[in-house]
Amino acid sequence: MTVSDFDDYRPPEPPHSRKRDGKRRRGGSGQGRVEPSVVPDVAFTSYYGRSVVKPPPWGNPIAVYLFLGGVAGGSALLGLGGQMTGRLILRRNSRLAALAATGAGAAALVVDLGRPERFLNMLRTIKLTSPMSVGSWILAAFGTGAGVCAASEIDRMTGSRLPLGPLRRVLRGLEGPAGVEAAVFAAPLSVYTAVLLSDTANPTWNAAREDLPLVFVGSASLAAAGLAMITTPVKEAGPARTMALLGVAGELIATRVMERNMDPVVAETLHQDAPGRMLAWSERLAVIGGVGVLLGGRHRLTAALSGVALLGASVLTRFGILRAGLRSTEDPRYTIEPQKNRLAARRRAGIVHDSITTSD
Amino acid sequence: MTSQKTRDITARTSTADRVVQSVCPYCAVGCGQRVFVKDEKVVQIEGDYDSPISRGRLCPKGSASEQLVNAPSRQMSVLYRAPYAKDWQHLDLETATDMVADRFIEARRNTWEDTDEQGRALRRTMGIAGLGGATLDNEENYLIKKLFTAAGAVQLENQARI
Amino acid sequence: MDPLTESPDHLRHSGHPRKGFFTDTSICIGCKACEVACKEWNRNPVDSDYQLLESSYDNTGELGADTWRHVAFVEQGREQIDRARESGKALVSLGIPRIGPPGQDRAPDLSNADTAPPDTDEFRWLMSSDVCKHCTNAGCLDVCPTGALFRTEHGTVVVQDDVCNGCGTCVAGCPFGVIERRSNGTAGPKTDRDFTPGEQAPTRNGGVAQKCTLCYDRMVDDQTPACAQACPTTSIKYGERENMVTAAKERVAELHAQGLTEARLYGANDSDGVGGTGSVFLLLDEPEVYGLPPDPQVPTKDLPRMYKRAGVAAAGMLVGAAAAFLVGGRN
Amino acid sequence: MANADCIVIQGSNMAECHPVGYQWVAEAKARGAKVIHVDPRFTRTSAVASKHVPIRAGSDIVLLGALINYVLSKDLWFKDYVLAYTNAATVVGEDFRDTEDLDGLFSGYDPETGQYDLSSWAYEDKSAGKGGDGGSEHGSDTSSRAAGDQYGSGGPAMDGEFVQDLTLEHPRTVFQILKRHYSRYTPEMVHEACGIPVEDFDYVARAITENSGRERTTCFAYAVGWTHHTVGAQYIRTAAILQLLLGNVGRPGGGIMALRGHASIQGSTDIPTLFNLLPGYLPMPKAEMGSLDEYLKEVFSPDGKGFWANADAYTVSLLKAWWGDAATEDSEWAYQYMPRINGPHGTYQTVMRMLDDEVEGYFVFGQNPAIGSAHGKLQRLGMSHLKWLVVRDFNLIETATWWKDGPEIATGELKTEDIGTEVFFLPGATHVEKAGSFTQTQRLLQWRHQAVRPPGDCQSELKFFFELGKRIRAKLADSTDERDRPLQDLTWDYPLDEHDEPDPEAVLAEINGCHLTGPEAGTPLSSYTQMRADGSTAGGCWIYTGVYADGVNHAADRRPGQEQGPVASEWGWSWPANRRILYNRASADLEGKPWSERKKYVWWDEEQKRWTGDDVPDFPVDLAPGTVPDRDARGVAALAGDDPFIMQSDGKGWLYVPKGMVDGPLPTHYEPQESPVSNPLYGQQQNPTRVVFPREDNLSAPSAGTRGSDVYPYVFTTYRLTEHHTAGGMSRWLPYLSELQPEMFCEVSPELAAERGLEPYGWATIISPRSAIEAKVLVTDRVKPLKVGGHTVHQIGLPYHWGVGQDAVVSGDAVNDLVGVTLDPNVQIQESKVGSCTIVPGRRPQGAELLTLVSDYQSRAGLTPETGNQKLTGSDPVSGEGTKEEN
Repeated sequence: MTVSDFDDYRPPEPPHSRKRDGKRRRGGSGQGRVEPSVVPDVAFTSYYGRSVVKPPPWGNPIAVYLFLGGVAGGSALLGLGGQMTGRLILRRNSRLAALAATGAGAAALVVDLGRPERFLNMLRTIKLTSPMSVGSWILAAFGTGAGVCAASEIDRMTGSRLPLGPLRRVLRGLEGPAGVEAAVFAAPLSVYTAVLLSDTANPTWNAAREDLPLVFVGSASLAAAGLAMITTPVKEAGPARTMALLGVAGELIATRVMERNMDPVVAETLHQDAPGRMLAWSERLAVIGGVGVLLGGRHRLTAALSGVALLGASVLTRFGILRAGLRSTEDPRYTIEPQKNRLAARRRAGIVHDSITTSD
Repeated sequence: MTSQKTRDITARTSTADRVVQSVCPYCAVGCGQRVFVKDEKVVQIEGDYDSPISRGRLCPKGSASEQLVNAPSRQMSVLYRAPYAKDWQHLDLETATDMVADRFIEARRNTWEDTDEQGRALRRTMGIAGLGGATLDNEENYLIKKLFTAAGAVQLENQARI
Repeated sequence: MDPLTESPDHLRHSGHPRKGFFTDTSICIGCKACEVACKEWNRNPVDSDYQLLESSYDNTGELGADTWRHVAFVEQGREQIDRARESGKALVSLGIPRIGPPGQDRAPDLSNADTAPPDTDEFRWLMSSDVCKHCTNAGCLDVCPTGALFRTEHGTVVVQDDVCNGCGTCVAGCPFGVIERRSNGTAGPKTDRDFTPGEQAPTRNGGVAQKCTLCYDRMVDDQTPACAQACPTTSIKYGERENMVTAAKERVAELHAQGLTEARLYGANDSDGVGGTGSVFLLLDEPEVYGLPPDPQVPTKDLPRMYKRAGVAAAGMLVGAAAAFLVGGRN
Repeated sequence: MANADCIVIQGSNMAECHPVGYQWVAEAKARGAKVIHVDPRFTRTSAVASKHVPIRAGSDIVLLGALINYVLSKDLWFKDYVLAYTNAATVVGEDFRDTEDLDGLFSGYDPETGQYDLSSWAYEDKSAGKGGDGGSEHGSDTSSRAAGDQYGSGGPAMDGEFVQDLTLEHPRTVFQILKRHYSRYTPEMVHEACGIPVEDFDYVARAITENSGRERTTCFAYAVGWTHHTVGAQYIRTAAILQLLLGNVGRPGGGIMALRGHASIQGSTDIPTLFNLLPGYLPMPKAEMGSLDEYLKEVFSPDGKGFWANADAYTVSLLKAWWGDAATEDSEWAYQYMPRINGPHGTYQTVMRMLDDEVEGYFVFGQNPAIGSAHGKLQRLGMSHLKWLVVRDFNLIETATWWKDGPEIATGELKTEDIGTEVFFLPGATHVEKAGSFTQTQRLLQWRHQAVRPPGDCQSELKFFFELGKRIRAKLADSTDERDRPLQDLTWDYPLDEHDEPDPEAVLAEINGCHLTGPEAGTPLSSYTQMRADGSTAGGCWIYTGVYADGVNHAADRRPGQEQGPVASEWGWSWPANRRILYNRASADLEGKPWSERKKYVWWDEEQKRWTGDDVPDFPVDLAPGTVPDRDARGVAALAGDDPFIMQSDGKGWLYVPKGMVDGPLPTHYEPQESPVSNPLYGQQQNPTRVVFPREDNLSAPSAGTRGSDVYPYVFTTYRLTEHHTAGGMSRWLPYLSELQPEMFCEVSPELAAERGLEPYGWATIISPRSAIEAKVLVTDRVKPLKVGGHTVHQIGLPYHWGVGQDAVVSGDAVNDLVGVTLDPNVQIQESKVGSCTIVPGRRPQGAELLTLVSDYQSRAGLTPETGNQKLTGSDPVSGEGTKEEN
């Protein structure tokens, strides 16, 4: 912009807030970022390149929550498996992992609220139309079971030194049913976040609505399994290894299916910039983890390293999906083009009664 | 499921202590305004439906009238800059008014013109000038014109010529 | 209509007719009185770093937490005017549905209408005041987990500031990009005193989702929303939604009769993706020109299907876990 | 306006500047009226008009003159109306020479003084058989230059009886003179001078003529786009001629509507804070008016027709109101207490006097001259020469802070520690913190009630000036100096309320006036017709008499509009006598019948023998149509039943102005002070009587064809935005308004941007002969390069709301720094709507380098104080002289 010698006399312009940068953008994205010409380009039909839909105010804590929710759900399933098959270390570690992940995840969720002190309002009502409401109840229900299980494990680990008194017997008695209860809510906990993302006007997430649940359960499974492979000796980690492999396979396949089912324009957002790189690395790590499990799953160190890779893959999946969605709102093209296309397609098919634009 | 606060919601135009009819201070269309006062504060200014001039409507400036009255940067105390001073100082209103009166009288004495070069009566001072009035009330302009004329200060002007 | 989401007959009726806006952009003079009147009434903070936004005379950019009325400015030349005419004509020839008795529902045939009315210049400057649509099927309301967003007795959609915990789901749920969470970081001294000369008014409701309430507080006292009351040219009209739709239809027919085929309605169709909007617009070009989505859909429309897919996935996970123990248990 | 069938908005950006007033235009348009916007830029008004016609700034008279020519040559004028109600048939004296004869000058021009002797413009007098005089003594008198409104709202006195030719064939009838005067104002000339294509001209011409006549009316609306020129008053005159010819004056949906920018700018001319006027458009006494008799003789002619003939009663009542018992018949009603003027003492002259250290003190109330007056730098430098300055405002406006953060501090021209000016900032009360009346643009007084008390030290002007007067009077109470008598004897005892605030209603009552003697002593006057010249009445402003009739504040009348008819006469009070349309007698024909059913407004009721209708008739209510006054009658009694223009001394609408305008009896196109175009009509480039200030600090750009004109090749025009208010004192401090238009910008066409390498939304520096400012660049098709006289004229649009300072929410360079001071000779208004400049990309230099940049361009153009300031530029400047000798 400096075109005059005198520009140097001026103090630098104050930095703009992120939001204003968003507002400030102009030019057509139909042709990509065009260099400003003398006449502002208005050929692309958007309003100065501004977004049509807004990104939700969801930062990294939400991605962390997506990840931890999956870890918690998968871990609870491993815990129940351990409980039922007598793998006590797996049970203990998974139960602890489930609670820790739930707790940390809930904390991440609360941190990201605009008014964290009102987090309990999440349970003010039950609304089936709101995946966030449904999810909050799932989380609460899951957390209860996972909490009981973990408390019992901690008590055992400390040699029954927790000052529980007569409650210890209750705890022990509830432990088994609680493990089942948690496991009942485990899969919903892992999957509801996919609905939460998809049940929005967000171009990427909404376009991914058919298959995002599958991606998320895959990611949850491989993450929880990966964690178990780190924490649990190979002897007891057999089911975790299998689950990891199923998870990897599930996620890789689901991701591809998801992309194929998405609007091709919107699908671009899964490959662009940082989110695109994250998702690409997520896939690589998942493959590396899977191969690691297959080839060296019985080797403690390899298993642990594979576990780390899988956890990394899951983290990157969650961050990647979240950020791809946030990014997709920045460019109005991802909102406008698919909508125009589907409107035109419906009209071609003779469906003309449902347009928001009418001639009379 | 609504909260108590939601159920109790009401417009502050309804709970105002009084509503005063006024006229927009910006341009010369003369749109009617209603000024809502609560606890001796102006809590809302909006268009007056009854006005045949404006029928309740206001432009952005008129709509911002409340902010004009309650402007965050509004100055509410007298400021005085002494000759050659680098900054303002505070002064009480009484003193300031008195100082202005003294200066008015002195300038009038210093620059009095009784007659022109042909001996015709002028009876005036060209040492005092005034500018303003287009945003003032008729009654205010009247007093200003009256005082200036009686004092012989003829250089009084306003936005009508700008 | 999906039972999960709202539909007109699910609106809570309490003797109040549904209220709405009709924004006729053909008579908007772009004065922004609506923006200011809205901010004054709702005590919304300034939404600006006081620099030009590089968008003609628009310096607020878009609707958001702090700007609940936003006036768009679009400068167009001959080519775009022609395109708008053509797309408007195409819309008519589609036989887009009209509500009302069948048979008389065909608009006058405009396919041969003069597309260049005599007075029109080679250039035009569109201005349009945007606002929350108060959808029949409102995405924000559907996805709100706390019940902070509710459907009022007037059929409008309003946030309860004291209930919302700022989870932000509604922001993602709105297909029009209207609702937004207000940031806490407004500069200026923090104070509770409002309406005091020389003092910065306090910023309320930080961290809470904010949008147009259609002046719910005024409406309960039978007063017109601030923007509609201020609007100098009655470009913004307020009233019973049914009357608004009727007025909109009459106006668009009038403009069509004058040869202005570019005129079209937005949100007047109860069969659209959001079940019709409470705020109806008359536009002079395609919606995206004004920053409006061309085919918005309430996300919850697909929610049953999403739950079903989630169920499949959850079942898959359970099966996978079971298999892991069955298969993995052996090795 | 809502009743108009066609509305021409020219010289005003009505939808932007008066959005709420625009609702009536919108309504008219919705009813099918055509709305035409003539403006250099495509604005928000153009966006909602039926048609936008781009025009070169400063060429409006060519367009309007061509429309007059169109109407006359195509015989489209409203014959019955014109013959009955205008001076078309009056014959002008044989000494008159038109601009057609003298290449742009009228007869009587004196190149020495740069002024006209008006005597040759007079009508032919019946008795004298030749050019009637009555004008000569005005014409030769220098202080009559002060202003046209010197003569009150109705024009100057006219004596005698004049020759008329109702066939209009006499070559010296006003009608024939008009025809000839505008004969070269053709569509082609419009194209050449204004850059308006012939088709567009045709469109406008057809629209206004097809929408005028018995059944239909056309309305014109203007604002400062017309007045801010060196021929500003004549812009309005041209429109008035056109409207009279079309029969659009005094009728519903007709007229010329002035759109004024300030809440009470009408009020501040009615009750003027203006140097040359007293309340009610009575002129300020001049040095040569040594006695009241001499004064009154100048103000009105006792032999003239109409209501101005009673000016003696108005004057004496004013003097009684001000000096009470001291105003006696023996003391000439205290006339000698009045100061005298002997030349123009307008605000720009005052600034020049400040620079010469002749002014000690300056009160500025509710205005921001450091930003809002032309040539901001002169304003600020002028203030630095004052001994003391009192600024009364809501916020610390630039006029209050220039001594520490003004642009001259930055350039080093001023140093804070060297400025000896004492500055008092006194906070003012807002409109809701005081009661009082505003007079809006259609002369309607509306009372504002007080809502709350002013906070802190804030005071109303009423309180402050009352208090100031009280103190001054107290300090002078014991003075024996004769010069202090006017202050000592001044009536200055207004009742106070519990907070010691003077009661504004008491002031309104004084303005309204009351009976002083007789049975009704003390009761308010109900009409100015009750005023007497014998000291039995007092009244501060005769045109406002009636606002307090029966002791009721009618300005506060508030019967809801929805309960009233369209005229809504019970909302507020409009002067004179609560009339809403002036001269509305003209809405009926000679017999008093409405011109048409569709446009009926005021008519003669044969049964009741009185005028009646929707409005208060602006005519003696029982003066029947067809009444012929006595030959010897004077004043109101001299009005005939067909003299609707009751304030004019002959009761007619003036197509030709024999007296009253100092720059010509007919409007003539002159180029602006600075123009890249040679006057295509005459050898005379600019208005030969314009007021120039040839000074080193007020240089002008050379006009087209002279040396250096290519240094400042572009035209800039200034304007306002909806979101701001004039110099920003009431908008740039409000966050809600500031965010809507945060930064100073300029509007340029894509073509100019390409030519100068301007980046959209980048910075540009605009350089005029006075200063250089920077602005963000809005490149837009809303500004079109115009083809004028074969070459392209680029115009640059500059909104003038911003200023350099530190206290406002938003600040920026002030456009008025670019503007020079050159004035219209009639009304002393500056030419700020158009000037010459150049534009370069990038920001302007800071500090002293700014001065270097400006002077670089000045020397490149070879500017001297004389540049552009020669009054005569015609081919044969002596011809004016020659005509004079013929007289």
